[in-house]
Amino acid sequence: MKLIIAVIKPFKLEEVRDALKDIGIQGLMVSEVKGYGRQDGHSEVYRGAEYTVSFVPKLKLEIVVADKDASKTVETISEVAKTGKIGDGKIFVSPIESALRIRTDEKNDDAI
Amino acid sequence: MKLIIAVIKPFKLEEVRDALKDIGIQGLMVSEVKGYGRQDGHSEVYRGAEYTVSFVPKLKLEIVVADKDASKTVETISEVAKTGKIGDGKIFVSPIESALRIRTDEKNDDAI
Amino acid sequence: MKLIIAVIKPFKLEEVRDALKDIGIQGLMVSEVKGYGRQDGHSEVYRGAEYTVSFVPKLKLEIVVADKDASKTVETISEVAKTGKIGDGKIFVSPIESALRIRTDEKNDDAI
Amino acid sequence: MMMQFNPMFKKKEQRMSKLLFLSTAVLGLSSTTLFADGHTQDYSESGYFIFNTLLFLIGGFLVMWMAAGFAMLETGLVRSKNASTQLLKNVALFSLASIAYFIVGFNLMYPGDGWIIDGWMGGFSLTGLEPAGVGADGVDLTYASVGSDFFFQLMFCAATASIVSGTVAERVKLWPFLIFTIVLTGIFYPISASWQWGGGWLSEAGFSDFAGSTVVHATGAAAALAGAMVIGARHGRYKDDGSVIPMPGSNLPLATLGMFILWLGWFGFNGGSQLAMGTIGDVADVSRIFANTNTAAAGGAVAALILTQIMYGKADLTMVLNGALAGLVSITAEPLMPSLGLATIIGAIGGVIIVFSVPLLDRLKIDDVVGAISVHGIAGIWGTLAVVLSNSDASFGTQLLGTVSICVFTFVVSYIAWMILDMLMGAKVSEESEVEGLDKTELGIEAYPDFSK
Amino acid sequence: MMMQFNPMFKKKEQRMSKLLFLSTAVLGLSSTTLFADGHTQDYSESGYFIFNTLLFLIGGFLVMWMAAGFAMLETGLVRSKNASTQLLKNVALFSLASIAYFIVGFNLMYPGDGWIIDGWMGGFSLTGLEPAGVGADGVDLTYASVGSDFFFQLMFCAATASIVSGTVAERVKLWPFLIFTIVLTGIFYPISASWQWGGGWLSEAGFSDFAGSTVVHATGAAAALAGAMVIGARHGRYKDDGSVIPMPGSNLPLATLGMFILWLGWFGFNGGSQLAMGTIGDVADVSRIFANTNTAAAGGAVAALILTQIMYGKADLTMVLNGALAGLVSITAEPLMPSLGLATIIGAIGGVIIVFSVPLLDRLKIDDVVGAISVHGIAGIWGTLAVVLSNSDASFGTQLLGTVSICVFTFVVSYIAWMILDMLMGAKVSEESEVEGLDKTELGIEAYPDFSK
Amino acid sequence: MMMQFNPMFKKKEQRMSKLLFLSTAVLGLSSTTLFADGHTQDYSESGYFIFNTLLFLIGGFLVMWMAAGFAMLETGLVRSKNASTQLLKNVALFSLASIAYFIVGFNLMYPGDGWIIDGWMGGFSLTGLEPAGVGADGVDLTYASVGSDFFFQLMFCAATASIVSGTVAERVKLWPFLIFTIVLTGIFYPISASWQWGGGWLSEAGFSDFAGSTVVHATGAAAALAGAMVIGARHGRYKDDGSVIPMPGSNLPLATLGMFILWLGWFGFNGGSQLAMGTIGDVADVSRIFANTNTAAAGGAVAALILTQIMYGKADLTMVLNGALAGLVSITAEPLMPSLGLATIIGAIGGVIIVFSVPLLDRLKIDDVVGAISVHGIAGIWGTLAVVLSNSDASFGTQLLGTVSICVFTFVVSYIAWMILDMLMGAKVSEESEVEGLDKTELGIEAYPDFSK
Ligand SMILES: Nc1ncnc2c1ncn2[C@@H]1O[C@H](COP(=O)(O)OP(=O)(O)O)[C@@H](O)[C@H]1O
Ligand SMILES: Nc1ncnc2c1ncn2[C@@H]1O[C@H](COP(=O)(O)OP(=O)(O)O)[C@@H](O)[C@H]1O
Ligand SMILES: Nc1ncnc2c1ncn2[C@@H]1O[C@H](COP(=O)(O)OP(=O)(O)O)[C@@H](O)[C@H]1O
Repeated sequence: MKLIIAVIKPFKLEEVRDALKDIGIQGLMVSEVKGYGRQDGHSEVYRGAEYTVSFVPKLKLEIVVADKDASKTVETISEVAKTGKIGDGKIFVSPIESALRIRTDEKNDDAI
Repeated sequence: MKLIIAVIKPFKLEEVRDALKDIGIQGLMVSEVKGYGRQDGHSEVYRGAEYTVSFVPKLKLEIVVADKDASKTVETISEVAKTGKIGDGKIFVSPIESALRIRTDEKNDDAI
Repeated sequence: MKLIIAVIKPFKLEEVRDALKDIGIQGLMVSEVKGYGRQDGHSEVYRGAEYTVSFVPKLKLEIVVADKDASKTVETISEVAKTGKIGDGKIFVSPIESALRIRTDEKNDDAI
Repeated sequence: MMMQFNPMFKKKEQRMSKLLFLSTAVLGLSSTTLFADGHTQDYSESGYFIFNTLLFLIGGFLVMWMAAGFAMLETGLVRSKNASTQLLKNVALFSLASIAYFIVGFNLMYPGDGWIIDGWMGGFSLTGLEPAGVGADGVDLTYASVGSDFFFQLMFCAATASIVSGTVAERVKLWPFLIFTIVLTGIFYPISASWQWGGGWLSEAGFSDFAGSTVVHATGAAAALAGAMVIGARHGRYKDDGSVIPMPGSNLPLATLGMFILWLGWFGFNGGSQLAMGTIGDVADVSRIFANTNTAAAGGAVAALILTQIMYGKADLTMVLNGALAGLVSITAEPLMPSLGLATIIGAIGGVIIVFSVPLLDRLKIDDVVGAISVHGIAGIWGTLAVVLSNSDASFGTQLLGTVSICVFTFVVSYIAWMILDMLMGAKVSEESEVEGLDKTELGIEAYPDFSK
Repeated sequence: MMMQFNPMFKKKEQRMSKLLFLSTAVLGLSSTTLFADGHTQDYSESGYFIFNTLLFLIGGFLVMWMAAGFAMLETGLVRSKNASTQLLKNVALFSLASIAYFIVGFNLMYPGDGWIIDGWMGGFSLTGLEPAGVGADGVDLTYASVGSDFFFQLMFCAATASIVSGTVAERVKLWPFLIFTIVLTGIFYPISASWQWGGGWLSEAGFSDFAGSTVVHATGAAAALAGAMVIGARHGRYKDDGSVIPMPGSNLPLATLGMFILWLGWFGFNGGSQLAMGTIGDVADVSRIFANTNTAAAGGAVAALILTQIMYGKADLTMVLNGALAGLVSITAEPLMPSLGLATIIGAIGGVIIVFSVPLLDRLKIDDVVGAISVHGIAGIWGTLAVVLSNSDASFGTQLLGTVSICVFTFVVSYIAWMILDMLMGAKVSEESEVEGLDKTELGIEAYPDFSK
Repeated sequence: MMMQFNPMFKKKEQRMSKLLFLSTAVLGLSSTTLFADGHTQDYSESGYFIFNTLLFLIGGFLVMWMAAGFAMLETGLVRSKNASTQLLKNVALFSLASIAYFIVGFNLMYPGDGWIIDGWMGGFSLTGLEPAGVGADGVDLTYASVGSDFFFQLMFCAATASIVSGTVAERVKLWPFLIFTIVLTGIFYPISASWQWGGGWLSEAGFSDFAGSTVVHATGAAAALAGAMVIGARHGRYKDDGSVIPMPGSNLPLATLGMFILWLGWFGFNGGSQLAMGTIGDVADVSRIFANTNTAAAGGAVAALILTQIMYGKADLTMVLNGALAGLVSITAEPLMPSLGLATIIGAIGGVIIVFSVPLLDRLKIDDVVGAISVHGIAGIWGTLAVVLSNSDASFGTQLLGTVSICVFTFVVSYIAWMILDMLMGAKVSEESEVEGLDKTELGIEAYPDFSK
């Protein structure tokens, strides 16, 4: 199994979710992160003092999928989350050694 | 070492924490996530418009443990977090290559 | 590539960020977590009832780097985030199999 | 270009018809001519009535504002997953109290000659106000307009219900709570209040409760206590090993705002209860009351501040909020007679009381989310007894009789009402609903949907 | 040690110069001597003026407080990413309204003899107040001080603009909105209001709108509707398949606080519109108005509560808030004449109306963020027509004429103004700006920067 | 079924004993008979006293409400990790000020004939009010009841302390701050205020400060400045490279609510400072003051809005809030004499001032969390000098003398007090405590525990 970590622009969430459902991905988790990359904050003035907002809010999706589903998941997210503008985000893939569904004790691919 | 990623129902946190302490797990981190899986949101009416709440709030635990402790950690969480109702969550295990305790520069198993 | 997971004290964020920029790390994400380890909460009185705050707020950094940059990244964080007091946090390293920049479809090391 | 004398036409038509009304009314009674006819208006007759009515209107809107204070205090002290529900309860209880008091409460509380059981229970009738444009012959010149009086008294009734909602928060079901509110504000409170303020047996007995330490506050607390006992504690609040699990309020700025609103409203609560300000003595008394009310609140806050600092090593904000309110409740039975110094001390003792009472109730496993039983009940009884410190007309025995009889009555009827509601519809939400939060299960609407929780 | 008679020196110099003023003023007119010269002051002449002025001052500050109510209500009902902008709009609109009403609005609305087009359009001039220390010969003894009247009327004008900001929230650009506010409060509102309250053609026609269900509320709603139509809905609000995507308010405690503030302020709004309290009849009428205003709000809240519970299975807090406000708007055209029972029913019908009107507007793809068009517009028209239920001087035809003519006028001129603003500077922010939130793109400041969103 | 004349029994016993009081009091002094004996009450004697007292009561509760305004403003402008502490400080400072002013402040400030050093320092004694049920022979008929005056003046004293808490937020230790509050409100403020309002040397010199631009606001700012200098800036606020690190306020809706509360309260602050409303001239003056106060706030807000938009490209909400408050402070020294136009301009200049003053203080590394030194100090001095624009009795030299002498005095004694506190107990929390947040280290209670931060 693979853990797919995708960082996306927050307003793309609903679209990505719908697209993943369409290709049969049946679970994921989302959390709020702040990040930087090429898109590197912006400067604001607050009460006369200039400052840089160093981090841009993003959403991080974490999705565990069976090995066979990994590439199509990555592709789907990539397509839907793309705006072509800086800050679209990244997708990383890392290995998962085991999975367990707490409710039923199903294991690995069955647990996803 | 292993990274154990457990998604659980929020109200189970204290119980899981206590159980892990009991089996000697000495550190972890928790973050708030929203997710879906089999448990797939529910519909509400807001000001006369029906809509679906797509994500369910969960807690994600991340615990790095020595290889030998991995399975008992998974088992303990699984036991304590189980309610038998949909949405109990999942536990994933992935490999960790190295660990470092910032304060003391201890490494790997000593750092956990 | 490696995923570096660093748990640090919240007020160290800006310093760590600056140090990482200095060594050429061009992207990362931060999220808020609560955790415990050696530093194990503290007890408070609320309306006459004593209780234990079980979790300490921390920040989690997640940074994907090329294999060659992994160790210097770990070292840099470790140096800058160290206060020598309990609760300084930990750094874990895990493998990443692939990376993709959504905007450009660049892959792996180019995507970081 | 500058306009000096702007002839005002606003709402001319109403103005005109009013003048006609007045001419008739006034001409029949007074030898002075109306301003419209010769620029004079005699106040020797109407002034007292006007001033008193104005006092009720100002006092009334200040006490109405306390509804917002209770709403904010309580919502700030519940966990965010129950915040929307707490808001809804507060809006709904105030609205239902307004209607119940108009339909039955007011006349039940002030029966005049219409007692069903003399001195014990008044009669049932809708509230009627004076007709629009009433004249001197249509009003009681020694008092104030019925409309203003009703408005003012209504707010006291609603406050009683607000007290309950804080105690039983985070677990009571919406509709049983609202039905209890209707019964409390339409029946229970008016009956016990009639004993004193309606001229009933307690007032005959010489009981003294200026603005309602017992009649309003301890009454609300007794109803709340009954509710807390019937419904039980929040899930997970008391562990088997006897330890108490704190469930910290989610929004302390809101709770503090609520406290300040209540503090402000209390000037209307106590000051308006002078019932008159049309003479030098009355208006000076109202001033005394304002000053004493303020200093008692200050005393309560400072006492709780110092005490929690000493006892726990850290000052406890929520206790300080409760302390200020306890100071206010304590002075409410007699805000007029004490000197500033005595008022400060009476309030401070109120503040001390709650610092001990709040954990005591917890030890008894009576789960009072916002501390209302301590603040309004224990401090309310203290305040009622403390009347004897400054008011030589009051006797300890009668004060005790009054507060005990009203508290017991309210507790018993409330207990029965809660029991019936619990049997009929279940008064408490399910454990799962508690864990998920009432906002999700009862209302389906989060209070702060944009913030993660 | 205790000080009984504290000779007060505070601001002695002002006090002294004032006494001189007064002596001159009073001595010229009255045979009673001033207190400083012999301890009496004759109120047969000045009392009416003083009481009325006091009513305006109290009423005025209560209505001013409604500006905070609108700000909190609206900020609580927008998403947190637009909250700072909503706050800024509310502070700015109130400030700009204050200035615009002083520079043109007030005299345009109350032209006295200075109409440009008789009964239809007043003249343009700065507002001037009576000089400091004015005497009896410098004021209209049958009314109240110009300063107090201006202060009171200004608040109504500002309320009109507040209504608009709620509807067009989360997407209108800051400056076009503020420019619209200036035009609305300086020109549009004063003109249509002059038709009725300035003694213009509508008041001649016999239209009756006591405190402004139409003159203020429906006017604001008409301007808001025009804005909503020109600017369009929020991005993503209406899906192509006809479904409506809710965008829940981010802070319901704040919204509820706003509602309570408005409820409180409404006593000033309606009560102050009696325009007098210096006689028994007037002050008793103000009391009736307070009582009726309160019960109508209660009726509206309870109606929305019960209806949403029945229709959706769960009570809807935001609808209950809207319901209470709709009750208030509904009673505003005639808060004096109805009995408490009728007032409750009028308010309740207002509450029922908005439960149907809010989703109806959504079906028409008119995106009204806080429900202002329903609350102030539909319920405002209802309230205006409901005058005939209790006021025998009012005819249905004239009421209809009045509300239609004012709404149509305001809608048309507002629509034109919004169109011009849209052409000149674009009234709506970009889609990206909407998605990121106006706080980031328009202001560069987050409302809750410490909380993750 | 409808009840027309409801004989009221509420609190009958108090009512009755009061009537006895009154009969004695009134009969001894006046030839008119009491209403109870023949339905008339003579107001030629008591009316002035009643109206003035009422002004103080209304003004007083409005200014009391400002305590909530300061609490909300400051809590909204600190980071959430310090919010509970800021709340506690505000509740505690108001409470302590209430007690300190009663024990020493009031009589120290208004010594009457009891100066220790004539015109410079009054005496020490507890405040005593008139006895309950006082009659005409027990009061100063040309003024108002002592209770109402004390109540009103107390609120000004508390406001002074509130100003300080905003500046030194997020780093001052709780107890040193509270001890400073006691000294400031019990001693420092009463002394300097006595110079002017107590009839001391400044008032003799012809200084004019109607409601306290200097006596209250600049005084608070001077004490705050001293505190900021002794305690130093927040950790990390000023970088070595000269750059300023913003620490954005955590809850701007709360801050905006605070601003609105202050705006509302200011009508009491300035309007009540007329000290009388029992004559046509007085009540018309109060009206002028209300109108001018409102328009000055509007001017300040609009000026800051336009200026920040131009200077930074984006309007700055927190500056607009400060701007409105600066407008209010600026008009406070003379809210009566200016025309509406001049008042708007005076307020607008106040708004302009703070836009420059806030970053200037930062350049001087004076860390003022909420901008209080600029708003209350710089704008306060501006307002004091601006008196000469409309009040021909005031001279620039005397105005300068007054504001400089009070500011210097307050600054010096405050600096000494802060130094002593710092030496004795350390005035500033540790760096670690700052980083973790005072809520955790000083109080052990989070303001928003449910939201992640
Ligand atoms: N090396 C990295 N490790 C972890 N997260 C990263 C890394 N680089 C970028 N990110 C995340 O991806 C987001 C988008 O990356 P960015 O470089 O700004 O955009 P783009 O991919 O369009 O060049 C960042 O805000 C950050 O949250
Ligand atoms: N494939 C997945 N990858 C990541 N997280 C998942 C995945 N499937 C489920 N989850 C997380 O686990 C939670 C519970 O899963 P769900 O399927 O609803 O319950 P159950 O395990 O009882 O069937 C989800 O809300 C989601 O946060
Ligand atoms: N085994 C672990 N797995 C995951 N996170 C951990 C683990 N141990 C510690 N942490 C995280 O690191 C933080 C600091 O660890 P702690 O042991 O308290 O400090 P120190 O490293 O100074 O001994 C904890 O609060 C927790 O968030």
